[in-house]
Amino acid sequence: MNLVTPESNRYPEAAIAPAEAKRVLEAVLLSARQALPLSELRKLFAEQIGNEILQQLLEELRAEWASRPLELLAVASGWRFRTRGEYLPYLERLNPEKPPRYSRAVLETLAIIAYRQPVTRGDIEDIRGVTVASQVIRVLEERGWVDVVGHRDTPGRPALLATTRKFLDDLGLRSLAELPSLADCQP
Amino acid sequence: MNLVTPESNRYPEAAIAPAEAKRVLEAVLLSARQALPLSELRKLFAEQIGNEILQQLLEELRAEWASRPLELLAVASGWRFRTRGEYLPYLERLNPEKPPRYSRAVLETLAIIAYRQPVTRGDIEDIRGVTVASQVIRVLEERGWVDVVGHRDTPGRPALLATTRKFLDDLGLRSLAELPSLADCQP
Amino acid sequence: MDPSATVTADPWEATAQASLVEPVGSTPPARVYGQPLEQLPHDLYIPPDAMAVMLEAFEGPLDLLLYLIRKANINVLDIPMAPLTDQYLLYVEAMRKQNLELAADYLVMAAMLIEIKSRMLLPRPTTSTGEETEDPRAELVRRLVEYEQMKLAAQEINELPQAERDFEWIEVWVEKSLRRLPEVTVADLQRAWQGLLKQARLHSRHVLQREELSVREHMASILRQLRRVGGFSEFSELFDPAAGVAVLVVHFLALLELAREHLLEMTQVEAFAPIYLRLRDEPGDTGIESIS
Repeated sequence: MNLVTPESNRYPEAAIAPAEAKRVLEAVLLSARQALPLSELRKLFAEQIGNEILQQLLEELRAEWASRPLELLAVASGWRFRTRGEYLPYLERLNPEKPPRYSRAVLETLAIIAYRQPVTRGDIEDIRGVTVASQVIRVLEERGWVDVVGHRDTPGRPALLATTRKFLDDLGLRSLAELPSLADCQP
Repeated sequence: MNLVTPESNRYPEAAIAPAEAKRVLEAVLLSARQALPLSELRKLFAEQIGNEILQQLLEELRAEWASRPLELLAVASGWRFRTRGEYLPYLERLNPEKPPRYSRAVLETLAIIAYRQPVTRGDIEDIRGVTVASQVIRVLEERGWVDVVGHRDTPGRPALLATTRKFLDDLGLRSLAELPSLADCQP
Repeated sequence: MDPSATVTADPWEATAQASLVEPVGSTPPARVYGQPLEQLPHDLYIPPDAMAVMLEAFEGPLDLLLYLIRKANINVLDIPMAPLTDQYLLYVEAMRKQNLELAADYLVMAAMLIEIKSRMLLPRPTTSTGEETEDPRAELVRRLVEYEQMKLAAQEINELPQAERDFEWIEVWVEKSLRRLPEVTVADLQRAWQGLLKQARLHSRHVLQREELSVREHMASILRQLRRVGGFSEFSELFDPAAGVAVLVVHFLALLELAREHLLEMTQVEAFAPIYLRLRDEPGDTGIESIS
């Protein structure tokens, strides 16, 4: 066996062949239940591989997976594999748990913002006849469906809420004009 | 009004190329929480791919992984990826807590339940010639390898014990028929 | 002979001088397949100090009997009951002398062995049809064989690769935030709105027509646009002539509505001079809210 391989030049101090080290990293990262920091990964090789080479091996591994259904990520707490987002719909098909639903409060608030925008929280409360919990607005803001487009020039300068482009996109609408007409549902 | 919701856009097309179907299988099997039987896997493709082709794709996938650190395995509850044995020493370096090894009492009790099921505790005691401590049965029940499948219609209505599917899964077996055959213990 | 003199560290190691075997040897020497039975106890002798270890080592009387039989290379189908029983009793006696709490199972087996041994001494009775009754050892043999099978099977099962011990199942991380969110359809919104109407809390002014809705949409987008440019813009910059007359009209109506609702200010120094629009709520500082 030729010991002076390009690999052994690139990874001088590694006692384990780089290709094999990469397989070990792959096996360990695929079976880990949480992200693994470099300090943990170094233990795999009895500290024989330094951070720099480890990082390089991980980058190579990431590249190897670039067109595969998992991605290798460096997150805050270390490295871990993650299933690519585009495969989630398939996973969901296997777990046909009841799809989560928004509460009536959220849906009504969203309807009011959609049809009456821009509106303040006060406007929503007037229409619904009840106080609107901050949580309700926050759910819609976090979903990226609603945001603050200004402030009404009245005492307290309440925020004016409107629906976003993402709201239209997610509901498959080209514009608000495509929302169902309300003419046929008047009392 | 546009009736096409983003969800229906996101959903996979029924007519899927075999290469892509294999990537879907790979993604799903790598991220599933348990082994997946063919009946579940068929749901991924809206029942558009039959068992035979599915089986073929899985065999191809298994072959693709033949020289990689995971192996795709068919066990009692279906298909699942697992780490190859040779990587265990590395995994142990990260998690030096040795899994408990079972005592002979536990292993013999397990063997009797596996080969003679369904059996009562009395049956096990008859075969082993000693009292079976409750602890021994409990260890196996807590591991999820053994459970009560009924009661014998004799005085005291003793519980009938049998091995579970998890037992087969955890040992990488598809059925009880794959258990090692019993030795011929005549002279 | 003093048994303690032969104590060894390894309980499985026996010595030829083992005195405990003497009583057996002193009985008319039995021969099993040509081997004098004295051979059997060699592995049998258990130094008293090792007794506790032995108790752990054997899984019970059947395990002990199997050990005795296999070590002596005895045919399990033709067990010499007398020496086997004697060996077994010596073992049990030794345990008792050590004041070890003797498992009842060992005593039950002792009784069974003695019973079989004594039945072996009697002429075997014949049944009414003239056939010989079953060998008194048959039941013991059956149990020994079955136990040995299970003992070996347990070893084999233990050698199979075991989840968690010998391998890990793969369960790659699926990001929670990517998990499904509630789905909302336009029908849901319509229903929610209808629900509000049914509560009769809406005045007629709240009931909107499609045209009004367009105006509302443009109101929001103008606010956003102004925000993006710092809350201040020239009137003409808010209009895209390419959008068509209908859109321009709606856009203009939205501007007027915003002005009417005091959401923006329109200023013009003199006729035909540029018209400037200013958000009423933006005293200069922008960028507090992130507008995408």
